Amino acid sequence: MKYLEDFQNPELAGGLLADIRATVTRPWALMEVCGGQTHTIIRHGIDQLLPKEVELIHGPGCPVCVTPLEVIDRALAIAARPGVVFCSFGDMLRVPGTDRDLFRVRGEGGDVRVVYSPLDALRIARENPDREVVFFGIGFETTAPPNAMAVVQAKKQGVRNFSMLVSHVRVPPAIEAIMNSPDCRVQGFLAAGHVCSVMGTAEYPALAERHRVPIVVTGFEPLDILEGIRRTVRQLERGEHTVENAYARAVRPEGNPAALAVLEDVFEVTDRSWRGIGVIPRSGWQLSPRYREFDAEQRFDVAGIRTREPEQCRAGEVLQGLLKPDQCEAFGTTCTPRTPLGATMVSSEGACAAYYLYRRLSTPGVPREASPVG
Amino acid sequence: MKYLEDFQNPELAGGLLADIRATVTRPWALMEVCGGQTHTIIRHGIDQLLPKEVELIHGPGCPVCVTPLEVIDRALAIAARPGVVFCSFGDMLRVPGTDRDLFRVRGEGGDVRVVYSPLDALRIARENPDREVVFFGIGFETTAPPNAMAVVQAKKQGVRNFSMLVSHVRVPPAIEAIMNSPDCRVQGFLAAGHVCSVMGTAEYPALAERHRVPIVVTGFEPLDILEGIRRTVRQLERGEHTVENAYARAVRPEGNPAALAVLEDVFEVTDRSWRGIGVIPRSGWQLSPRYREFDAEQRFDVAGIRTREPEQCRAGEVLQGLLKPDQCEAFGTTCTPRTPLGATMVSSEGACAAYYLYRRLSTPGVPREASPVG
Amino acid sequence: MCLAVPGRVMEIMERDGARMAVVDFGGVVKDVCLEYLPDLEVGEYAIVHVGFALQRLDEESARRTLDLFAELGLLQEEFGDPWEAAAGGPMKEELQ
Amino acid sequence: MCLAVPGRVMEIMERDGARMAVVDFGGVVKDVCLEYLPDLEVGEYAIVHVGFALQRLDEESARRTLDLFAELGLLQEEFGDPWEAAAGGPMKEELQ
Amino acid sequence: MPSEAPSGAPDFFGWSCPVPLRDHPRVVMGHGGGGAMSAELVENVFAPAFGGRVLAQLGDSAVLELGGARLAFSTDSYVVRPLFFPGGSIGDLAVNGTVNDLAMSGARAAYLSCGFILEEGVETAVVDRVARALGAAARVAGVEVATGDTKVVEAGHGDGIYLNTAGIGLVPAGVDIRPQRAVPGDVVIVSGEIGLHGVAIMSVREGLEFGVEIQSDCAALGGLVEAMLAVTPDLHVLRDPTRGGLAAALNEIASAAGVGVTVSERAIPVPPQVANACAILGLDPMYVANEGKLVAFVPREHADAVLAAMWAHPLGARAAVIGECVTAHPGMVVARTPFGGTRVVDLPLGEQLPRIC
Amino acid sequence: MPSEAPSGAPDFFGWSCPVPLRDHPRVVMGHGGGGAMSAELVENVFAPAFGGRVLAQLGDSAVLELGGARLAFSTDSYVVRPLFFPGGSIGDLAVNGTVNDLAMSGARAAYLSCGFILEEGVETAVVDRVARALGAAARVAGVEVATGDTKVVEAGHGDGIYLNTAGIGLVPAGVDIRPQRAVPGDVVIVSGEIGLHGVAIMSVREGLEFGVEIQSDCAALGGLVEAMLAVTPDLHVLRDPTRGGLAAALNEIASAAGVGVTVSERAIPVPPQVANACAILGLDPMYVANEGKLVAFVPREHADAVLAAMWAHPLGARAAVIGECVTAHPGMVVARTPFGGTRVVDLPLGEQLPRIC
Ligand code: SF4
Ligand code: SF4
Ligand SMILES: [Mg+2]
Ligand SMILES: [Mg+2]
Ligand SMILES: [Mg+2]
Ligand SMILES: [Mg+2]
Ligand SMILES: [Mg+2]
Ligand SMILES: [Mg+2]
Ligand SMILES: [Mg+2]
Ligand SMILES: [Mg+2]
Ligand SMILES: [Mg+2]
Ligand SMILES: [Mg+2]
Repeated sequence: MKYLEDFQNPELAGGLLADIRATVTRPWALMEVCGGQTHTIIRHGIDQLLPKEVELIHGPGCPVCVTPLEVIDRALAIAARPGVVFCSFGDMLRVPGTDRDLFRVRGEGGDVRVVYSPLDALRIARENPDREVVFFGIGFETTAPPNAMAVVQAKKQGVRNFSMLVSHVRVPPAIEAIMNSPDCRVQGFLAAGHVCSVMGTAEYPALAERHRVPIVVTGFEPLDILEGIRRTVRQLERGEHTVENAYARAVRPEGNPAALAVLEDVFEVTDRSWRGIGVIPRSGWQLSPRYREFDAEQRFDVAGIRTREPEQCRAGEVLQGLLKPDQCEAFGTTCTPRTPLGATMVSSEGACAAYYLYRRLSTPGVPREASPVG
Repeated sequence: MKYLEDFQNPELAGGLLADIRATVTRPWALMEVCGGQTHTIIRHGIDQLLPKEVELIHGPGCPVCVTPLEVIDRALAIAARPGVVFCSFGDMLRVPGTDRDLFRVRGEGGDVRVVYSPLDALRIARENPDREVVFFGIGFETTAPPNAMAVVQAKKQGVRNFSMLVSHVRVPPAIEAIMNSPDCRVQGFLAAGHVCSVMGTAEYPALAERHRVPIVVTGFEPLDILEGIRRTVRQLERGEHTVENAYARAVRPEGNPAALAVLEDVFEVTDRSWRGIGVIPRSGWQLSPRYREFDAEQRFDVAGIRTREPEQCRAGEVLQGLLKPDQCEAFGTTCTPRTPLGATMVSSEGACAAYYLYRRLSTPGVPREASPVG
Repeated sequence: MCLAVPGRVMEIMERDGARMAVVDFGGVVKDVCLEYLPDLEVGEYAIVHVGFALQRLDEESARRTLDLFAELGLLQEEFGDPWEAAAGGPMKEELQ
Repeated sequence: MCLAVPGRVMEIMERDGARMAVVDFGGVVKDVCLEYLPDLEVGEYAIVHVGFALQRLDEESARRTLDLFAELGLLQEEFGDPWEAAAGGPMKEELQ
Repeated sequence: MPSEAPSGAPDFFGWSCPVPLRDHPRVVMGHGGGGAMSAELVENVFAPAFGGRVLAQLGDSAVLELGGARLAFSTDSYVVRPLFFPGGSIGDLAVNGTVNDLAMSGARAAYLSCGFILEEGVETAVVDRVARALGAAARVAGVEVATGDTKVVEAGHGDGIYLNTAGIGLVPAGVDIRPQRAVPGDVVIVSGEIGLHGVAIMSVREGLEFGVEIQSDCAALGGLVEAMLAVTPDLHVLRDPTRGGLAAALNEIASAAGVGVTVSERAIPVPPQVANACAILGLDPMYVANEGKLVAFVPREHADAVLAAMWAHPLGARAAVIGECVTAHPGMVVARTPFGGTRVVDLPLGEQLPRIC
Repeated sequence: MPSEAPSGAPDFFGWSCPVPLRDHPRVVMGHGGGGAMSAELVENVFAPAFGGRVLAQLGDSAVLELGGARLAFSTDSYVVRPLFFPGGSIGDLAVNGTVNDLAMSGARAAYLSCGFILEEGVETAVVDRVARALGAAARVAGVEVATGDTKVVEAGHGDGIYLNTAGIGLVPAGVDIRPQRAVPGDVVIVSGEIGLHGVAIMSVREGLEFGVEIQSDCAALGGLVEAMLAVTPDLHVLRDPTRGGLAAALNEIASAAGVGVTVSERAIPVPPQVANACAILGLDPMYVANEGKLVAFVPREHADAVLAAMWAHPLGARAAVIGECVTAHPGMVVARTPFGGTRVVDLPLGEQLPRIC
């Protein structure tokens, strides 16, 4: 489609690559924050085209990967209740909780439905007044406004059987936390373009300044990624650390004011635990008191569920770029995409899952996951 | 099984038939009151064995046949409601209401279940506290005590989501009505043995005396029927009209006192309409005020449903022995077992259905209802 | 109407506050409610309808009735074979 | 994260009290909520995520970016073919 | 099937789409009961839609030519509940049902296909048990599962496991067994006691549970048929009286061949527990399903020898002559009762239900 | 399928019943997705239970000998929702799916069986429409519906209509087409644009509705395969990339033959609407189902002629070479991206779901 294919055109990649190659003089470690960007990089093999000096570290920008285990377990507990219709984006169905996933809950009789939009969950609630309909409200700042709107509409329409299990996270505190990590190797960031479409770029200059790190707002298509890399490398080579917008067609400095107003109304900032990383202060949103009645955690009294990550899993270090997945002992043995220990092995853009595929490619001895279907 | 096969033994029929043949001197019209007896007669071809002087008229003793159209329509209306589990004996599922039957309601999404016993319906109610479970309480005095017990237990156990759509009928008022019909040809009755097992025989002497008609309490196996006929013919030939008990192994004069006490408690006598016949005074039971809370008609407000029989259907005359089914214009044309107009064409022991089969046998030109299954 | 069959009580118990029995119908065993025949005992026969025992079956009376039928059979010879005289269906021959 | 794609507004309407649009994504048409871009007009492009238009797409800016990429392409000749220099996967030949 | 209704009589076969089932805008259970309503669906919907020359045979299986071989081909879906019952499981049924349909054309089943429709949430251990039962039954029947398929439907749809099998087998030379070949004079044989499968299933059906010391007769009849064919290849009709029971099987044959069928009720082997269960539930054993029995229409001159061969086979030990094929009352089945009366044994309408009266 | 896992590596194939699916005590949707989980079910449950020599071939259809003829035999159940979709219906699928599985053995389908599982309450007019679609598709495909069966399940079970078809066809002499025959050097051809069926179905799926001007590619491929066989009987592998899409088909072949497969993404024909629908939903067109496409592994020396023959057939007009069979990375499929990078195209795990990220 227009403005999508244009930025997937391999004919135009040559100039960008050439410019990067011409610019780079020494090794740089960049982090693409967003899982969508990771997906593009792997899907198109972008990393294989870059000069060896440019290393890409996959960031924690995938809600599937970072939704904390205890929130997953709460989701599973709610979804398993009779009388509940549990609605979720498709991504979350295979994410393992402590002992099962949403697929398994559905197999055991839970009414779990995949929706495309939070408004679909609201419609299901209107159509099933005798059921409690719970929407799994996960995601970054891009998904938060749509989810917030579902709650606003539920209130406006008086849909009392609708509620949301909220686990929204915010990108800037995560960048801050990564940079504060003593082992941090990241020297430049490709910021998540769609997050910035909503939030604008006001939060970044202070970050860039404080950590003396270039931050380039980057889109999601292959050429966008290359342009983000090109601009970051150029800053690094020049010793600069400013905020640049390489995704100007969709990002304005002020973001989307209408969305920001609704976020302000519906949510309030809270500390949030990131799966495999730990608690990051002020890194999440929860429903504000004005909308607390739609909070599924309260309605179903699951707030008490506390869990621990499997000790073997080192996804936190992986997500922070401190460890390569194949340096994890569980990798490829007890932890595979079929039996993931950490969320980074689940998501198609998770760093561990990506490495698993590649190691299999370079190491033919590793067994296939399965064999032909009859 | 013992005491069943014994009374199905064809070796013992010869003496009974010989005695009837030896006794009879002129034509007699007897009515077997109960549809179960009709079933035995047709199933075993008893009527074909009798001397031509003995004519059997099939009585109205089949609850499937006589449950009034408006009650069926109320059942259909209740069964079609969301949230209702409608439980019925299997017999009633194919009985046509004004425009459909319970099978059709089930096909359209109603939760209609066949139960073997009214206690099964009560169990379903206990197991589904969030559904309204309605039991279709039809039948004569034999079925009334079991159905009454379900209501008693529901009250005792506090099962508030259980109710009963009651259409119980009583045999003696029907016999009275038949005898009062100006065209009545019936000269003797085989009374319904199982009804008498419960009710005893106290109601019959007055009837026999008033109408100067022999009444012989008769069982349901082939030999029982023959014995009932034998005793009735003997009385008729002798000019007697007393009440005899030809089913002494299961009928005592006092009936079942425990059952009578519960019937007295749970039900009260009411006028009731018999399908195809019309209203017979004091011929039915409804829930007494003590159990009115379990009355499905009240709970679902369907008492207002009033209907009219198809005008073509002359089942009333058939049921009273005034008309042979094949004298009905609709017989075999617009009315067949597949597309019954009256209940007598539905029930396997209904007079019209029975005639339909036999006319087909004697008239090979009448088409089959269907052809082979792939 | 009123399909009811004789069965023999094998076992008596209490369930959901009601008196119940396991009843044998010639090799077929079903649970039956005894609320209407509370003094029915193991070994006795009763007439059962839609899961309820409704009347004790009097075995003595049953035997007397069957005896009567057998006696009547003796009369048969005096009046000839009623099978011959029967109206008869469309099938005349008896098979096998 | 945050799969969002550009689509063109074809039609605007009101549903359940919310401003909605029919949006064309290159031959694929879907209903989209406009509550966050209430002044979006028919013919304009927007970035859409989980059924919501989140930001107007600036066509002029898009064109400028693509022009820049094309310009950079001209530099390529000076520095040689980057395909040659790429790390390369296990497959070397290009098919067809 | 051409309509033969005399003018003036109601014309049940002259309906036309798009309102094929005059009286049934929606499918009801009876359409699957193996009786008149099932037949109407085939007659009015499937036969016209498929227009097949072979389907029009309407037998248990189709006999067709392929690559010079004469093959029998048949399919059935299995939706029985519960999945496991006294004497078998849906896995056994899925093998034996299809093997038997092939055997009813005189063919020995060679290969089966097997399609599982699984409901999300069914225990894999249950799937495994069913699969192993199916595999074991196939080995007993001497048939190979050659190809398969699995689909999963969302929880709340399906019913744990539905199974479909299709089977192919070779029809021996000189064998031509089909319902249309029944002729007056044929002797009607049933291979053993009837009603066992249906009663076994009912005994474990939810809400109807009763104890009964019988098991489903579920078995593969290929060997029995081979033993019968060894006597003479000229068997006229074989039919396994499954859904709709003996009554449906006899009616279908009478109707297909345009002959009358008379049976003696006394001659039909009904085990006492089946008779008693039927007495309690208000059912007629002739309408109750079997899964390891066949009914055969055999030329009178071969009847004794065929019967002897059946008696010599474990699955035919209680075989009995139950009636004959007559010219009277064409298309109808008439039973002579033990009392010497007669009754029409009608094609069942839909499914059999427990009655109270 | 023997396990070939090196010692020390996890052994996915050494599980034993009664806990065959280590991690799945219950069936989940993924077991029907045509990917790794479906394969595990076959591997760990069905294959051991049935123990068939033929089933072990694990192809689209089994090739077997019967009465001197070489037959292909295949089955599939169809549980698609909705029953009618742009470009077809469950009736069309039931014919074309099975006809195509036979065609993938080089066989021209001759006869189909057809089993309907109807849900009580489904409109008879709907059954009729499906039956007529099925009949019409059979006539187009030149296959005869030879035998059938109908079952009805209670309302609330089933899902309107489930269908099963099994098919048989003759395999021409000299033809031996199966996944195991892929060898390095083979050219990989796809017969046309991919993803049309899956996107057409998704466009009308409840809760996902979108408008798109494409239709399912549902079609019978028997004629196309005949045209290809006319060039050379020595086609190595044919596969219809249905559930799991091109990715599953290529992985299955790579795995069965122990060869590597490389494809060029640029060469794979993806219609723009399919690409765009996938972009919106976060799907990869290579994993989306097709119902009228095939992928062929053809010896290099015949590739041009086969491709020309495909172009001359209406169902192969947009056929394209998309890759080749290699000795590197055995058992794996690797795609070269338009940017010149590479990526592993993995066997899908279960069903594809719309993603947000
Ligand atoms: S390989 Fe598995 S266990 Fe190790 S870090 Fe990754 S997800 Fe965690
Ligand atoms: S034949 Fe039909 S219409 Fe006539 S009386 Fe009997 S049931 Fe009524
Ligand atoms: Mg059969
Ligand atoms: Mg069959
Ligand atoms: Mg069969
Ligand atoms: Mg398949
Ligand atoms: Mg179910
Ligand atoms: Mg295939
Ligand atoms: Mg197949
Ligand atoms: Mg297939
Ligand atoms: Mg069948
Ligand atoms: Mg359903």
